[in-house]
Amino acid sequence: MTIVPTVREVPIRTDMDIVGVRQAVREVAVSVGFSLVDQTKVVTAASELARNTLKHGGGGTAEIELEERADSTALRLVFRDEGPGIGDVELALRDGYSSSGGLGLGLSGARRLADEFDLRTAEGEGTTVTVAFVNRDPAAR
Amino acid sequence: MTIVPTVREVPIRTDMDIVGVRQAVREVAVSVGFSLVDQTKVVTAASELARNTLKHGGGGTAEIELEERADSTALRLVFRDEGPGIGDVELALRDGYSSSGGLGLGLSGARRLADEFDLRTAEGEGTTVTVAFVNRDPAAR
Amino acid sequence: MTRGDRDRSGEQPSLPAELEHAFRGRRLPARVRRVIVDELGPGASSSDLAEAVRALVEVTREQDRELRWHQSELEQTNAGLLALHAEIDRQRQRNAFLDAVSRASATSLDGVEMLDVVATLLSSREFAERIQVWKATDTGLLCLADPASQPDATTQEALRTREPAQEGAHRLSVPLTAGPHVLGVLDLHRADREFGSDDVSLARGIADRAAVGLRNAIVYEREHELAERLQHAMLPSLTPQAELDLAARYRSATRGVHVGGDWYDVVSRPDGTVVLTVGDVTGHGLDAAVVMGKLQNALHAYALEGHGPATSLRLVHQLLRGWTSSLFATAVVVEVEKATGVMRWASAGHPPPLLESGDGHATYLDAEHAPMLGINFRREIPEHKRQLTPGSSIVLYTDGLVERRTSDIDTGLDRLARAFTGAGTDDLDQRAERVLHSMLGADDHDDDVCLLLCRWTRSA
Amino acid sequence: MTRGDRDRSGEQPSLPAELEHAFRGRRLPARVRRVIVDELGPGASSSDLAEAVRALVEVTREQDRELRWHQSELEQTNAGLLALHAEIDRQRQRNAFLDAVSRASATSLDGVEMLDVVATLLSSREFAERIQVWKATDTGLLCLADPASQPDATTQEALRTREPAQEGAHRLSVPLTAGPHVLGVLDLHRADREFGSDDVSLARGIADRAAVGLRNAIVYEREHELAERLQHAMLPSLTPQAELDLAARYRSATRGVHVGGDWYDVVSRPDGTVVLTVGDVTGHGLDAAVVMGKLQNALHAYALEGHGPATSLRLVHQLLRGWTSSLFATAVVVEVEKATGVMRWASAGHPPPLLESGDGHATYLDAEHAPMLGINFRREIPEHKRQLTPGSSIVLYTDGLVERRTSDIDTGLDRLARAFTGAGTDDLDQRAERVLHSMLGADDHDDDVCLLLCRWTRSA
Ligand SMILES: [Mn+2]
Ligand SMILES: [Mn+2]
Ligand SMILES: [Mn+2]
Ligand SMILES: [Mn+2]
Repeated sequence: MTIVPTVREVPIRTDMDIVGVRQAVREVAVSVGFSLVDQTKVVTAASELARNTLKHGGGGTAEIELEERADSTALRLVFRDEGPGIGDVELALRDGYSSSGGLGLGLSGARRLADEFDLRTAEGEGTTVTVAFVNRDPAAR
Repeated sequence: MTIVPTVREVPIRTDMDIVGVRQAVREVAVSVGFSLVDQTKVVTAASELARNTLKHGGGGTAEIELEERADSTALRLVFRDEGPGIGDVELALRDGYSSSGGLGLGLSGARRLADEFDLRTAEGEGTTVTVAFVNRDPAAR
Repeated sequence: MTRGDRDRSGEQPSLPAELEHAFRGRRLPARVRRVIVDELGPGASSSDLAEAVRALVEVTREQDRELRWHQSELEQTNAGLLALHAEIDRQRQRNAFLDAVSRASATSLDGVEMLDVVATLLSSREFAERIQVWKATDTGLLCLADPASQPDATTQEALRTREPAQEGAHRLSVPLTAGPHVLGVLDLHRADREFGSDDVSLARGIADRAAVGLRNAIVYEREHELAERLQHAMLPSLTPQAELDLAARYRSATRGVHVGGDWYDVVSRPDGTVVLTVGDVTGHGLDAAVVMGKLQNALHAYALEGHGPATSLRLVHQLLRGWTSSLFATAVVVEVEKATGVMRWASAGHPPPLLESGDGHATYLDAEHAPMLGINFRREIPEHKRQLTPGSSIVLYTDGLVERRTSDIDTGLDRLARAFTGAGTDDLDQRAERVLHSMLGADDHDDDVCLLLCRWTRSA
Repeated sequence: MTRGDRDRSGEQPSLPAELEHAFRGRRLPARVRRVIVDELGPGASSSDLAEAVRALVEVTREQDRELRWHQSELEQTNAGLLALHAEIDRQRQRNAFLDAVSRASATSLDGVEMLDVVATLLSSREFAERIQVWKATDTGLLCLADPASQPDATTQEALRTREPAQEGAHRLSVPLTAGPHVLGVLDLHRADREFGSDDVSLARGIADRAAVGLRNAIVYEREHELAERLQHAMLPSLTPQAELDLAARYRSATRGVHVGGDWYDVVSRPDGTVVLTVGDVTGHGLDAAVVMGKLQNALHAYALEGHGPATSLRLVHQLLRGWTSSLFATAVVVEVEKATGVMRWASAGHPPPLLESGDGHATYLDAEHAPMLGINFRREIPEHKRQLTPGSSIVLYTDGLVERRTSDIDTGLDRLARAFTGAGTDDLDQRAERVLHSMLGADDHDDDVCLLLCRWTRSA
């Protein structure tokens, strides 16, 4: 098993914490060499998921982790809340963009951006969303 | 000749005016039915050009115009300053992204995003940048 | 209207209320709150300090507005980014789809097969529920899957205008164009979803790719057909004979290169004898066909010159031995004197002729024969003689008719004898058809098949 | 580290300084400034109001930091958006480039031509400065543009591994694979710029597209060659004759379908006469070739049977009239008695034979002849007779040899006579080559060409 150290944990309590999550995630993404396009992808997803944690989970935490893999580095973000949980997961993940062009949930957008996506939730038991972004080592490209 | 009414004129004096330009441009883009992707394109270009006007031109104005064409609507943005002008236009327009991946000038980025681009400048005589974004009428697509 | 704007409107709130707002969310000592209410509230003296605080509150209010603007911009930009990525994704899927269409269009140089793969792809990707492909021919549009059906007005419009044509929202026809030529029309039908402008442009992209594949298939087919018909031209057309009925059939292998090395030939000598030859050069393809042409012609010439079956075969064998080619051939030569019904024959490694007497009894003429032509042998080729009874039929054929991978040759020979005697007709052409049908059926056969029937009709 | 973070670090500044900072850029009454300095500055009494102002300043400071964070985020996101659009643009250009390669790969079913178009595209788009295409053959890799050159280790590696191979940063070899087959290798050379990982993956995409085109070209060429060689097989190979030298040449039209309707034939009768026939069915392509095959065979058979030139032509004419085909043919039949040198000939609309006497004098045998075969005529076909002098040569040919769009037929006939008499050799095969060379040169000719030379060597 690869050791996955938690680089940072950021609380999500107010609107302002969203920008805090963005900054923290951006710093870590820059530190492991993500391109500008990829940084923006990671930060955008983080921002959407943080807003989700705040709005639908009533606040929680964002953990930023790094995992060294064979030819790549994965940046993993774990968003946890102890809110009401998601009843209809399928509905929550439905893509608001490709179908109607209107505003969809940040959840489906984040899932599209991430290389890996995991959602654990149950009614009354809070929600944990994990996304990972993989940055291939330049040498291995 | 098509009449091109100036919808709004926004002064660019401080950092805060950049966000003001963004908002004004976004409102007009929404009002003529630009899609979310296109709105973001227009606003991003406006933001870069406003920053340019502020930083390299020492401030100026942004005019927002609308032009009705046969099958489309064009949103035109004119950024004017009375700064030192651009000496080496070619250098200023060089694409910082596609060549090195580093930060290029907003000018080349805005040119890429816009459907039409015009740059008038001379050393000591200020700079006027005009960009237009065309929104085809849904019926004509 | 943004939240910042909303703040600007309405009545100016009291200073304590504004301060309260600015402090919202922050723990503030109770006495500080009191000071605010007491010293800055309504009725309090308007000190310079209060003025300073008021200015300060103005600052926080402005900052607050700016902050909200930024928040809003960031949110909007985020949404725009998500939408852009969704758009990129859609574009990527579209490109991948078109790539798949390109690959499907290059799967085969058989036009029908290729268009079938494309149509299956389109329906499996749910681009359309029902797909009909029309091929432009000299006489108009032809539906390959259903030759009886006729193109409707929309299909015709796409052909004529070279532009996509729509009939309602669920039916789209796109022309298949390659350069200046319209090769056909692709009809797309949907059950429920409508064809939007994006779908029409995607359909154009699909049609362009399919048309490239179709053009290649057409060019190939034209050339391929040419090769087949040329080979056909190398085989003789039978000229009607008095006292002798003749019928012949040639079927190329339905798999692989459609040019083979089998032949049949009939030579009429001025003296009233007729020579029948059937042969099979090993292998398929060009080399076999070329050798076949030469052997057939040589055998024809020797037979015409008057040589008997064994001598003709011997001469051809020597000819073949002299060539550098490493191909071999089996052949059978049968000579019939029309006046007497005397039959002479010789075989070099060829399956035995079938002889049906006038009374419907059939036997294989399985007499001694030489090895294959081209193999190193020096002994004489045995020649056999037999008196035909009036109404007798001779059946010559190549192994492709009787050999199957799934059964042994004896089974094949039995089947042939039964098929020929049980054909239920006296017409030789019909018998040939029926024999082919019962021996080959509709299945693919992987060897060429040659069949030559001859009946001596002279009554004794 | 962001600006917000920087604000947090360092010493706590004085309250007036902070207020000053918060008010920066705002016009503030002078007395308000004074109040701030006097009542809240160092040494001022710490009143509750000062505490409230301090809290308020804390708010503005915090807001300021948040504002800067947002500004920074917005800037970064903007930069990210620009970079994303640049990336999309690059991707779009890449796709457009690959589409252009696909189109170039479908331009032609002539492999050499097609690969040339692809190579030109690659160099015009500056993907590589020098491009070399290798085609896999049974004996190894062949460079079409330069058959003498040999593949190097990198090219061989790409062929063997079926993966891109690099030699340094300026040289890349990619295999051209279609399904399970490696059809060739594409060598790319750059002068200055290096091949990066993106370039390698783009080169793969290019090679995949070019390989599809190459595969189609190979399949087409195989089939096309087949048609040509089959037609060749329909023409006889000349068998050496005592007392008679023979040479023949056939050149397909270099434009259009490479199957024609010209033929030549030589028939040796047992009685020692030899019959030469040359003919030309109107048109080109399959139908002409099929009719050609039948006419040639029929004429062969009639000649062999012993019929003279006029009768043979008459019989073939009747045959052709009986077919449903609407094609016509010109033909000339020449009969030579090897023992006596007596020559008989007849022509049906064919260009006149050229006769060179043993002393090098050449004349066209422009005697009366019949209309084209197949045309409705009933009069007798005139037959002519002439005594050959020993060493005389007869030149038979089809119109493709002498007719040019740019000059009249007499000019062509004159040129042929000069070319034949001035060939400067007695060897008939060499004379045939030289005649073809001086009549056709290296130019394209748009009609098939047939040439049959015969010299009577018998000394009187
Ligand atoms: Mn065969
Ligand atoms: Mn066979
Ligand atoms: Mn011809
Ligand atoms: Mn001709």
